[in-house]
Amino acid sequence: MAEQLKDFSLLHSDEMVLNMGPQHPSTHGVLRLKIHTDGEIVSRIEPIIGYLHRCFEKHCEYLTYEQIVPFTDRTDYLAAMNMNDAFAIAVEKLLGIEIPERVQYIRVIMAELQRIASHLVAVGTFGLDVGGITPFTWTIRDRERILDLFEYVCGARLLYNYIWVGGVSHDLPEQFIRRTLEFLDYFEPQIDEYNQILTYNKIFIERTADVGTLTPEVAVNYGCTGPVLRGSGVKWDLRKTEPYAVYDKFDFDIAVGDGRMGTVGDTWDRYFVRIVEMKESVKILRQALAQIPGGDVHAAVPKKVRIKEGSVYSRYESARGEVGFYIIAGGKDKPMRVKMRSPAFCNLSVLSEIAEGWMISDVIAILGSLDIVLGEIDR
Amino acid sequence: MDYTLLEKFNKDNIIVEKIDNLVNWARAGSQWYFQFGLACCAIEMMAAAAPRHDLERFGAMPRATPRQADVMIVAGTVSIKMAERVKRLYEQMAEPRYVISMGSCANSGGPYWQYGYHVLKGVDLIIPVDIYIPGCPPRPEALIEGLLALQQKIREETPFRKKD
Amino acid sequence: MGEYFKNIYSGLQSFVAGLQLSLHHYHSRKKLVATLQYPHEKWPVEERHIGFDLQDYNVVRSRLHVDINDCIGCNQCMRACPVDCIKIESVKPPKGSEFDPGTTSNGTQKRMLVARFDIDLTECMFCNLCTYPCPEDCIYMVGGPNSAKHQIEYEYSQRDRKDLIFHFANPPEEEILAAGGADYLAKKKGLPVPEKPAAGVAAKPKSTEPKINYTPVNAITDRMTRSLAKKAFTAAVRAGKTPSETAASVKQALEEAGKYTSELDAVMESIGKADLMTQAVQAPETKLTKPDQGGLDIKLLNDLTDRMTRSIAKKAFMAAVREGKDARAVADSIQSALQAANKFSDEVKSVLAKLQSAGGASAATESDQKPASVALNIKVLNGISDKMTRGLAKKTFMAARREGKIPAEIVTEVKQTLEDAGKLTPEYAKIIDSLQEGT
Amino acid sequence: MVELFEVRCPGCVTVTEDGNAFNVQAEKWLEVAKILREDPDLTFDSLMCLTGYDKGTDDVLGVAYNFHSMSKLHKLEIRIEVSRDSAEIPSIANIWRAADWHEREVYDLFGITFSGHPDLKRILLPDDWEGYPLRKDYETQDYYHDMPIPKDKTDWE
Amino acid sequence: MTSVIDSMLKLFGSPQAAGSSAVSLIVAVVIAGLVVFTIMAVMAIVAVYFERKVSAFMQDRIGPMEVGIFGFKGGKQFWGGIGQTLADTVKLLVKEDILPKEADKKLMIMAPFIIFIASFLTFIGVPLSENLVVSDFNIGIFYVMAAGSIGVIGIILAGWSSNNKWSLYGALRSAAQIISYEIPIGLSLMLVVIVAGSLNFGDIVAWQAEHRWFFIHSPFAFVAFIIYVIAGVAETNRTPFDIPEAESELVAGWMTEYSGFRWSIFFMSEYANVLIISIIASVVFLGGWLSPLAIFGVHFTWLEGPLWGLFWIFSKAVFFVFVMMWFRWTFPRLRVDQLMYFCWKVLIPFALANIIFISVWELIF
Repeated sequence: MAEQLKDFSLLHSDEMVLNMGPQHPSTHGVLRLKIHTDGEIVSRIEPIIGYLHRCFEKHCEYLTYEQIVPFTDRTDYLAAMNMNDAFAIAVEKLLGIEIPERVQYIRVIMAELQRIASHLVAVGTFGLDVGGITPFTWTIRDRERILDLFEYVCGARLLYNYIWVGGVSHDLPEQFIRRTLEFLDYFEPQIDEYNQILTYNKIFIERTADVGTLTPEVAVNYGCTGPVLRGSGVKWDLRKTEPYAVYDKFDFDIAVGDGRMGTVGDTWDRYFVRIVEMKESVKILRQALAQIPGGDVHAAVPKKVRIKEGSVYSRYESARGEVGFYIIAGGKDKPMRVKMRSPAFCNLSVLSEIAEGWMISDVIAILGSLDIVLGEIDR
Repeated sequence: MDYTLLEKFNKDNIIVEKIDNLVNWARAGSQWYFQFGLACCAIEMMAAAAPRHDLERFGAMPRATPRQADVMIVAGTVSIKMAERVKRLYEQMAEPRYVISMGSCANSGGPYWQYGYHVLKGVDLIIPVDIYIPGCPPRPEALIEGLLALQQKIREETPFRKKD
Repeated sequence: MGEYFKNIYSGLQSFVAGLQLSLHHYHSRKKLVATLQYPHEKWPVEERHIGFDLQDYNVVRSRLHVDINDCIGCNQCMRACPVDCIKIESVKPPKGSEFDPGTTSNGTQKRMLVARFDIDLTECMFCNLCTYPCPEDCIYMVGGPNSAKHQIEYEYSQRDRKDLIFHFANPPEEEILAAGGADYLAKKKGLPVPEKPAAGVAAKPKSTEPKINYTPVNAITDRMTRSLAKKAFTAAVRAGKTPSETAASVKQALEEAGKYTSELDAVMESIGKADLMTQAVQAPETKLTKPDQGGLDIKLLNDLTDRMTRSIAKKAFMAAVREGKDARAVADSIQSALQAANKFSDEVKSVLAKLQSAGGASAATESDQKPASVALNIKVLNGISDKMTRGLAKKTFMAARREGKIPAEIVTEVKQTLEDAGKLTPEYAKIIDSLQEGT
Repeated sequence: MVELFEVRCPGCVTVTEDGNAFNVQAEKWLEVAKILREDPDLTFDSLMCLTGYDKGTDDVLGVAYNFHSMSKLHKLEIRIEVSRDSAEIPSIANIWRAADWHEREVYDLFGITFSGHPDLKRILLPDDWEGYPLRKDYETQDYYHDMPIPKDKTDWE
Repeated sequence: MTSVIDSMLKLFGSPQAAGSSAVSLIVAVVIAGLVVFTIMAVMAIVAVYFERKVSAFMQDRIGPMEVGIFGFKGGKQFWGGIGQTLADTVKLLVKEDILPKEADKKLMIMAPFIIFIASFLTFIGVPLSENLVVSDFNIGIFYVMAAGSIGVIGIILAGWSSNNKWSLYGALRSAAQIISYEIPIGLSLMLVVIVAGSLNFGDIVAWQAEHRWFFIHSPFAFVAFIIYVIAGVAETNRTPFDIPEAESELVAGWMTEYSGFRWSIFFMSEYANVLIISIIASVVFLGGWLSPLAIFGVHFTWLEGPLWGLFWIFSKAVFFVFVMMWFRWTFPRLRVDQLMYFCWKVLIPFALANIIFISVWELIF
């Protein structure tokens, strides 16, 4: 018995491959993480995607421009209004048509409401990943009120097909502005409630500060955009640096991670950037609702969108980052190729870089802070 | 169509029920649904579990493991790569298991039926489905109505009588 | 050390703040609970003021509804639908017939009878694109501003997927016949068109007349020239010209349009030689890849109720047909495929029997060059207890039978594979031998 | 911009006909990429988007790169066209890490192999999928792991 | 403090008669066992319903409403759905109970019963009222601590035998957690023993009757009380220490492979542990069956009887259970190494220092 224990090579402890499968409560949808761990420490992560590949780009080859709009909703189903807006702006740039002022204002209002709704889900599910179940229910409760507003305007709760090429499908109902202001007054104190229960909670700070720090160079190199990039201290927001629609008329500032609770660019910063961005969106909404002009909404909606040829790449700041549409016109009313550059696709590719060396529960926290949506990654 | 059990108990409040009704009532009353969010319908399923449309009122508690779940709500598009996983997870569920196909994508491939080369045209090609909920995505109320329809279907079952 | 205690103090402070907040939610629940108890309180509920009043919604996304007597059958919604889930078939009454399809609610005179208006709500993506182009506003989503006609309707989940296909137009058969849709009705019922001239209806179904043979003209590649050539070709044939005259008139028409190129000469003589009319239409063969299969038709598999069995059966059917096997071999391969997926039920057996009898008629005539491949009974192999060996044996058995080997060869081959897999026990060998006698 | 390239590497960059992009031959691409990255007054440090396209007419597959410089705030689009059957482009994954996954996706959907890529395998589709879906001449396979792909609409057509 | 079993033995005839004593002993033990089992079952059912309602109200929604007798009654009435947990248990009883093929069948079957036996044994030592304790040990606290720690074996068994990576992770994590948090519990209970001078629950409560309740006896006793509560929460795997069955990470920890009746046994013994921890806390620190008015020297005779003792113990225990649920729905989850750091670097040093200070305090006063 004694000599058997002498050579400890018997007790070889090699790495264990843990399969956080496509069905897992905290992978925000159908993402599979192949994790090589020894004990709790993670040595290598390989995200495997493609479980929700719905052939969006193949559909774009067969459908006309108006018919693609509802399909863009279904890519990023948590920020569907932003996707509609991004696609509409890209096609309008290709068509070269002028959009009436009122439509631009309506699109900014819808985009900012959608950004708040998307950040609410991001904050809620991040709380769920870290263990706090109550903030999740509170954020979804407040998000229901935004969904009521969207339903009031275009009938649908989640996937709207509201922003068309050249305009919007319906004008704002007359009670809309009053109800949105009502919502904004209700919503601002709620953000402080989230801060009280989650953001400044010691255990939450303990779990997220200094975890998975993303340096600005790596972020830019991997093409990360949106709250993930701003969390690392890079002051880059398309609404400010490359203003489209009427964003240059409003004054708001870009929320940037400043390493308040730990180093710059850690999980807490990426989370806190979203909280501050919600406050900024409320500021934009108040200004937009005050200055909205009158006018006909269907003025610039073309009867039939026909584009001879040409190609365009247009960028848009959605809730998760920079959504780009590269469209090559196909001669008649159908595009030849539509490529959607998805922000979550690049943000996820950073996971294998920043999550190595941490423990499994941290991988979950880091993944939650990246706020990915699988519909947009797999397209 | 009276959904809740309230009316049933009010009429004859002496609880003398055959063993079938008791088991059916228990199974209908506590449908622990298997968190199987795939795409946009998963967000509406989350909204259904959230404060405004509270699924917990019907005793539906989300369970993360297939072993402890009774109802598998397939919410979203089942892609071909995901289909084998769906089938394996279904087989891992404990026996009196039900499947609700939520949304057009799970019903029959939905908007992706024509050119979706990577989309499975309807989840009933791989697992037997009990209730189809139309909608893209269906409202949370539609999901609750689907759960109630499943409750009705469970009540009609006869688990203990021989299948003659 | 100070930092250690400060750390603990700030931690305690944040805990107390969190606890106090959730206690506040617990106590003032009467005010803060935001639940709409669905089966009892429907959306939106004025009293709890969670939603808004139904009337002032712009539009509502729920179930599609069609007021069929307003529909003029213009197919605008079918074209607008990105998912093609609307299928409309309308019957155009012939010129002089006195059939009056009626007028719509806002007064436009309808010119055709909409015989079929199906919306497949399992494919619909509820994007509302079909309601905008409709001239009569007869297709809309139920509820919302038009709630006067219909309350909001999102509670229609079904147990069977077929009930989710809404058939909005089902006119009685007499009305379709009155509108001159005899051949449409026949096609829908899947009967061969010519045999059933509907009793009592004078109109002669036009479809049996000899039709103009366009094949030579279709050889022209460029679309523009082809349509021009076709127009000239039909005009010439209608005028009863001989083939060479039609060729000349087509050539002349193309030259005027400046489309005539040298490579069209080949087309011109082909028109000259070919006969202009196709003979009367023969009995429509089934649209199967291999016409020589006779009555063997995939449609017979449709009455398998369970979707999964049907899809497996069809897969095996197509595979067997692609190898050009006769009806019985096809039925056998379907049966073994279903058994492997243990989906084989007596209902399937009856369908397969029908399939064999339909195919049997042609199979008998076909010379049976393969030695009568005795229908070896695969069930005998079920006697093998161990699952692995049974699967292996069955696989080799099917493969061998598919190549049409004679029973003796099949038996040896099965035994051979079990041997080299080291699974052949004397007891299994006996079962496999019994395969031969026990056929 | 064009004259700067003439100085650095003659004869490898031509302006496309619609004027807003550059055509580069596949062989010279690595060289041009290094210039784009290191050149002080270019510094294209972020790759915005990498798109594969198939014009469908002549048998040519193309890849369009969109670059952007965070510091200089100017943008650039580069297109590379390769023949359909021998589609081979040098990979820039080790210059811009963002290209890593995008190139895998273009390989997955178009079949353009990127030589020098760290691990080039399918990213979206399952590994044993035949064919490259976004090519114009792609027709869907009937069965994948005996699951029917085209919709069997026989019972309610 | 006479125990139930001794009183029953006297009931069934004198203990000297050799023949009858064996039979009556068995009968007495069986009856006591059944009584304890029903208490645990009823407690589990009520606790699950209570927990779902409390969690719902803290999350601005209403818990189970539709199942059971008092259903929907208009807008503001929230306490419906009584039969919900009954429906859950009946459903779990008739659910298929899967044992995976590669799993180690025998161990997997044994694991739930070991955990159940652990909480069952501790119930025997725990007093419910003045003279209502199943069997009165003069080493009360020591026995309860020992019996409580058997549960760890069951957890590791369950995690290992279900042959699933997740459950292995969950089992090892929870084993580390429970074992390391038993030390602070032991130390804080030892403070009480030092001061009260005896291990028997009855004597401790008697001591508290003369002096003040233990948790306000001295500042260090209050610190011991806080340490006990925190360690108690960790002992029963509840948030913020619920790492083993962390839904978001380990799917369901060591219970992943269990379904149906076996899983309900885990569920029941978890809630039984919660009850045990809160009853011990109320007995040892909050003066068990003494009525709170005693602190202010007000003695109502009609408030002193054994039945009232039962009422006071249970109200204090329910308060502790509510506090544990309150923690669960407010705090996020700690990481495993933070959990260990908190136990070894914070709780245990405090507890040791406490022992020294309290003994000094006893010398002075």
